[in-house]
Amino acid sequence: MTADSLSAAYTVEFPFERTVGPKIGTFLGGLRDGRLYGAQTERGVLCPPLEFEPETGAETGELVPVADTGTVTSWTWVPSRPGDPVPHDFAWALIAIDGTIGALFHVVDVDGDSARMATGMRVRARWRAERVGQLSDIECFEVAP
Amino acid sequence: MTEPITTMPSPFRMDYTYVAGTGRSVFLRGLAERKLMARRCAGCEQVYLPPPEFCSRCLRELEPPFELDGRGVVSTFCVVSFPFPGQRIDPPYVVAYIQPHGAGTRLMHLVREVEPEDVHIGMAVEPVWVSDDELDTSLLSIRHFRPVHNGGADA
Amino acid sequence: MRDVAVVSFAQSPCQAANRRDDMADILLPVIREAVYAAGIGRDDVDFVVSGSHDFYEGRTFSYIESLDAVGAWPPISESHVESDAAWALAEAWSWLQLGEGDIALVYGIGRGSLPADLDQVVPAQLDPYFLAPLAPHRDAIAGLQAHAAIEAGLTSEQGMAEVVVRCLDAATGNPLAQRSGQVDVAQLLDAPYVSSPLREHDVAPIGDAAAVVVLAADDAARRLAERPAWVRGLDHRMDTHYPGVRDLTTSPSTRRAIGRAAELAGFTTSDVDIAELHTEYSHQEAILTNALELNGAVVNPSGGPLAGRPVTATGLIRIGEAARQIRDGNADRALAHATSGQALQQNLVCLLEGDG
Amino acid sequence: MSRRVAVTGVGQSKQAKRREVSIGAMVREAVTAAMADAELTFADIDAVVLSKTPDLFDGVMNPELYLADAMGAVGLPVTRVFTGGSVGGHAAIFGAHLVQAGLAERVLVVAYSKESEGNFTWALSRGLPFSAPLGAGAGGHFAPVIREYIRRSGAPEHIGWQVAVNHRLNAVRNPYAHVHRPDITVEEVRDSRMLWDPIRYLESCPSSDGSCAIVVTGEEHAGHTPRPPAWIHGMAWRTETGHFAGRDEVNPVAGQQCAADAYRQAGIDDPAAQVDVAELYIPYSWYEPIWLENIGLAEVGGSWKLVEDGRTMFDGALPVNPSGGVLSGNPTGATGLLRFAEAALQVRGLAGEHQVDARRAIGHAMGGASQFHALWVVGSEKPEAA
Repeated sequence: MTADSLSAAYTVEFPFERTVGPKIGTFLGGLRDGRLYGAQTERGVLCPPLEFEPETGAETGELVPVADTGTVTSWTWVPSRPGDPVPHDFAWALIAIDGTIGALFHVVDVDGDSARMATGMRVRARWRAERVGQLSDIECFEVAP
Repeated sequence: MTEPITTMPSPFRMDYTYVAGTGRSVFLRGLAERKLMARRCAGCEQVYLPPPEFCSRCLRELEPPFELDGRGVVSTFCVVSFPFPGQRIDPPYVVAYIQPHGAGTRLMHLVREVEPEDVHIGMAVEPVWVSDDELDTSLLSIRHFRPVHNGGADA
Repeated sequence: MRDVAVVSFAQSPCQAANRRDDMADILLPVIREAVYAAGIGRDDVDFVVSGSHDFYEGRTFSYIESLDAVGAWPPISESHVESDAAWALAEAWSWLQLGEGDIALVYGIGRGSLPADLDQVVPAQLDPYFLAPLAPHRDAIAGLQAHAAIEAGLTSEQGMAEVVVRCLDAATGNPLAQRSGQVDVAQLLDAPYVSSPLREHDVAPIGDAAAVVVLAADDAARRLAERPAWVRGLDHRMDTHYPGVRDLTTSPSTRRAIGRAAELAGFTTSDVDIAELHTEYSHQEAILTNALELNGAVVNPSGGPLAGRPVTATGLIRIGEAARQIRDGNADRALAHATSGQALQQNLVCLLEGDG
Repeated sequence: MSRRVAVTGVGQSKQAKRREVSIGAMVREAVTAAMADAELTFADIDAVVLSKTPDLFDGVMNPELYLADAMGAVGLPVTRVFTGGSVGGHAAIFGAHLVQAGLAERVLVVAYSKESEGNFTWALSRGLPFSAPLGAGAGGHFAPVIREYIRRSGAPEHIGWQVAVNHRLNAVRNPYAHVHRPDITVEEVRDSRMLWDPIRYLESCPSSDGSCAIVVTGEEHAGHTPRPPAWIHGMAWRTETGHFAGRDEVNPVAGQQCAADAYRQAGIDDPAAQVDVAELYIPYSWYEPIWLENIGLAEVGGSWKLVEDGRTMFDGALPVNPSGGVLSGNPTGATGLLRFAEAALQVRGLAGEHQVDARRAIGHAMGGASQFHALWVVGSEKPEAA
C-alpha cells in the first residue's frame, strides 16, 4: 500500500450578514453617530450592552449614552497583522468605560510602545471620521490626555 | 435618538488543508490513470468503490486494490431541473447512483448522452473518461456515465 | 447510581500535523487498541458517543466520516457532541446510569492542524456581535487572563515558565506527547511574547490525535479490567461569555463542578494523588489549582496539554490519563479536568478512584 | 423505564425566512415561552442541552458559549449535541436521559437555526479538494431515494402533491409556521417548478430562522402547573453508516430499529393502531410514505394508500404533521426538536388550532443520509412503572 496521502489547500468563505435586533442595532447606530451606549441593569449600566445580564440571565434594559473614556483593567500586547486596526504592534484590552460596570474589549494604541501600557491607565476612544455602524467605528482607544 | 442599524457584515474566510488519507488516495490516483480501484473486505466479502482503508462493517483492513472497468447499472437517479450556484452544466441533467459491476457500494455521477426522460433504474451504463490532459485525482476524470449500447444488458 | 469505570484507554500520538491519515484512519487503530485492551469485541459495545468539531475539520458534518471507524452496522445506539470529547464521556456516563447497557465507547478526534491559521478560526468562538468582528488574535483572550492572573498574584512569568519546564520534563515519559524535553526557565523567558505575557511555550501546541475511552458499569467493569478506574463523581458547568464581565482570575464553573463531583464521590481534591488538568495555557494551572483547591497532587504527570493539544480530544485524554494512573496502580484517587471555550469558560471535572 | 419523565414546558419562536433579531434574542424567545409554560425560573433548571446544525452554517463556533446567558445556562451543565438533522431529537432524548437517570430534576433543551445570515448554498457549492462537484444540490441526495421508493411501491405521482397540500393546509392552523398557503391545491403543487425530478418546488421544505425549547422533568415535578404534562412512554436513537455495500436508504434498518425500541418501551405492539398522531421529519413530501413504512405505521409498500385515502390528513385517522411539519418551516437545528415538541403539545391538548384528538403521539427526526434516527412516543397518560 502506498503510505502517503494526497492533500491540498482550500478555503471556506461565508459572506455573513447578521441581523442584529434593536438593542445591538442601537448600539451600532450609536457608534455610527460617534456615541457609545450601555444597557441599564439592576447593578448599573453595562457596556457593551449585552442583551442578557451575565449574573442572572435577565434581559438587560434600555440603552443609555455613556462616556467614551475609561480605564484599562487588563491587556495583552500583540504583533500587528494585515487588517488590524493599527499598523504597528498594539494591545487588546478590557476597558472599564466610565460610569459603567464590566469592561469593553477593544484595541489600545500606544504607538507601538508596550512600555506605555499599564493596568489602570486612562484611555479614550479614537473615532473614525467615516463611520458605518460597526465596532471598527472606534478605530481604537488611545491614552487620554 | 439613535436610528438602529439592522445588519452587520461578518465575512468569514478560513484556509484549510484537506488530507485525503492513504486509502482514498489509492482511489484518487487510480482515477488520474483512468482506473477505478476497488478493494475487497476479507471479512464480509463486500467490495468497496471508492475503497476506504478499512471495512466500515468489519473494521478490517481491506485487501489490496484491484481494477474495475466501471460498467454498471443506474441504481436510482434524479433529474436536476433548475439552476443554482455551483452547477457545471445547464439543467436539466441526470445525477445518478451507479452500481458498478463487481462493487457493493454505489458511485454518484452524471448520466449523459441520453435524454433525461429515457434514463431508467436498471439502465446499463459505462464511464466516459476525460482526455489525457484533463485527467486528475478526482472523480471528474470520469466526465460522465453513458448508456451501454453494445451488449451491456440492463440488470 | 451505577458504578461506572474507565476500563480501557488508548490514544494516537499527538502530531503537529498528520498529513497521512483521514479521520477514520487516525481513529480506527485507536478504537481497536482500546477495545482489544478491554478484551471485548465491537458488538459488545452498547453505546458510542464522540466529540469533534467542524471548525477544525474545515467542513460540515465531518464527524460522519469518523463513524466509519466505529462500524455502525448493524445500527448502533450513538450520539455526538460538537465540542471536546470529555463532554461525550459525560454523556456516556449518564447513559450508563440508565441501565440499558453496560459498555460505552467514547472517542474524541481533533485535528487542529487542518486550519492554516487559527487566527481565522478562534474568533468564531466569540460573541458574534461584540467580539468576533474585531478578530482578536487566537491567544488574545488568554493573554488578558494571564495578565490578570499575574496582577492578582496567582502566578508570574517565571512561575508560568516553571510549569512549562515541569510539564515538558514529565512528557519525556510519555511517548505520545507532541513536545517534551529538558528545558530551563531562563531559556524560556528569553523567547518573545506571542500575546503578552504569553510566550510560545505557554501555549499548548495544537495538533492532531484521537483518543478512545471504554467505560463499563458494575460487573462488566470488574470483568473487563483488573483494576477499574471508577468514575466516582463527574460534573461540568458553564460561566458567562463576555470576558469583560468575568473575573478572569477565577473559575467559578470549575469550583462549582468540583463541588458537585466531590459530593457524588464522597471524597475531595485533597484526597487525590494526581490531577490531569486541561491547561491550554500555562497560567491556567494556577487558576485551576485554586478553583479545585488542589494541594499535594501531582499535576499533569503525562505532560498535560502543554506537551500536546489535539483539539477536541484533549479533555478526554485527561480523563484517560488520570484513569491510567489508577489502573497502573500509581494512584488511588485522581482528578481529571477538561475545558471548552476561551479563558476556561466551560469546565468539566471527573473524580476517579481505584479499588482500595 | 427506570424513572417516569415528562415534558412540562414547550416554547417556540415564529419561523421565518429572516428574523430581525440577534441569535441570542431569538433563542431567548423559545426559552422564555418554554419556561413560562413550565412555570419555572432559571434557578429551577439543573442542566441545558443545546441542539444546533453545523456551526459553519451560521459561523458561530461552539454557540453554547456565547448563548450561555441567553439560555440561562450560567452555572449549569451545558451539552452541545450534534448528530446531523436528527440533532433536535437526540437533544430531547439526552435531556430526558439526564432526568431518567436521576442526574437532573429539570432540564431545558434548546434548539435553533439562523441560517439566513450566511449564504451557505453558495459557500458549500465549491466542494472539497478531490471531490467531484456534480451539481447535485441539496435535494440531489434525497430525490434518487424518492424515485427508488416510487418504483418499489408503485405509488402514483399525485401522492407527493397531496402530502404537500396536507401539510401546508395544516400549517395555516399553526401561527409559528414559516409557510402559510391557505389556498394551496394539488394542481398548484403539480404545476410548481420541477427541482430535482421527481421533487417539485412545493414538495420541498423552506429554509427558516427559528428556535424551540422544551422543559423535561421527573415525575415528582410533572404536576407543577395546571397544564397537563406529556409523558414520555418510549424514546430511542439509532445510527448506521452512510455508505456500505448493500445499504437500503429507502427503508433504513436504523430507523426501523429505532422505532421498534421506542415502541417496546412504550408497550406498543401495533403502532398503526396505538398511535394517534405523528410529527415526522419530512423535508420532501415523499418522505411521508417513506417514514410511515420505516417506523412501522404502515405496511411496506402500502403507506401511500393512507395518503390516497386521506388518513394522514388533519381529520384523518392518523394525522401526520398537524403543525405543518418541516415542509412549512425548517430551522434545521430546531426542526427535530420541533417535531418532538409538537408531539408533546398534541398529547397535552395544547396544540391550539392544530390540535387533533390524541392520547399518544410520535415525534421523529432523522439526519445525514438517513443515517441518524431519533424517535419518541409521548402520551397523555402516565406510563406504567418499569
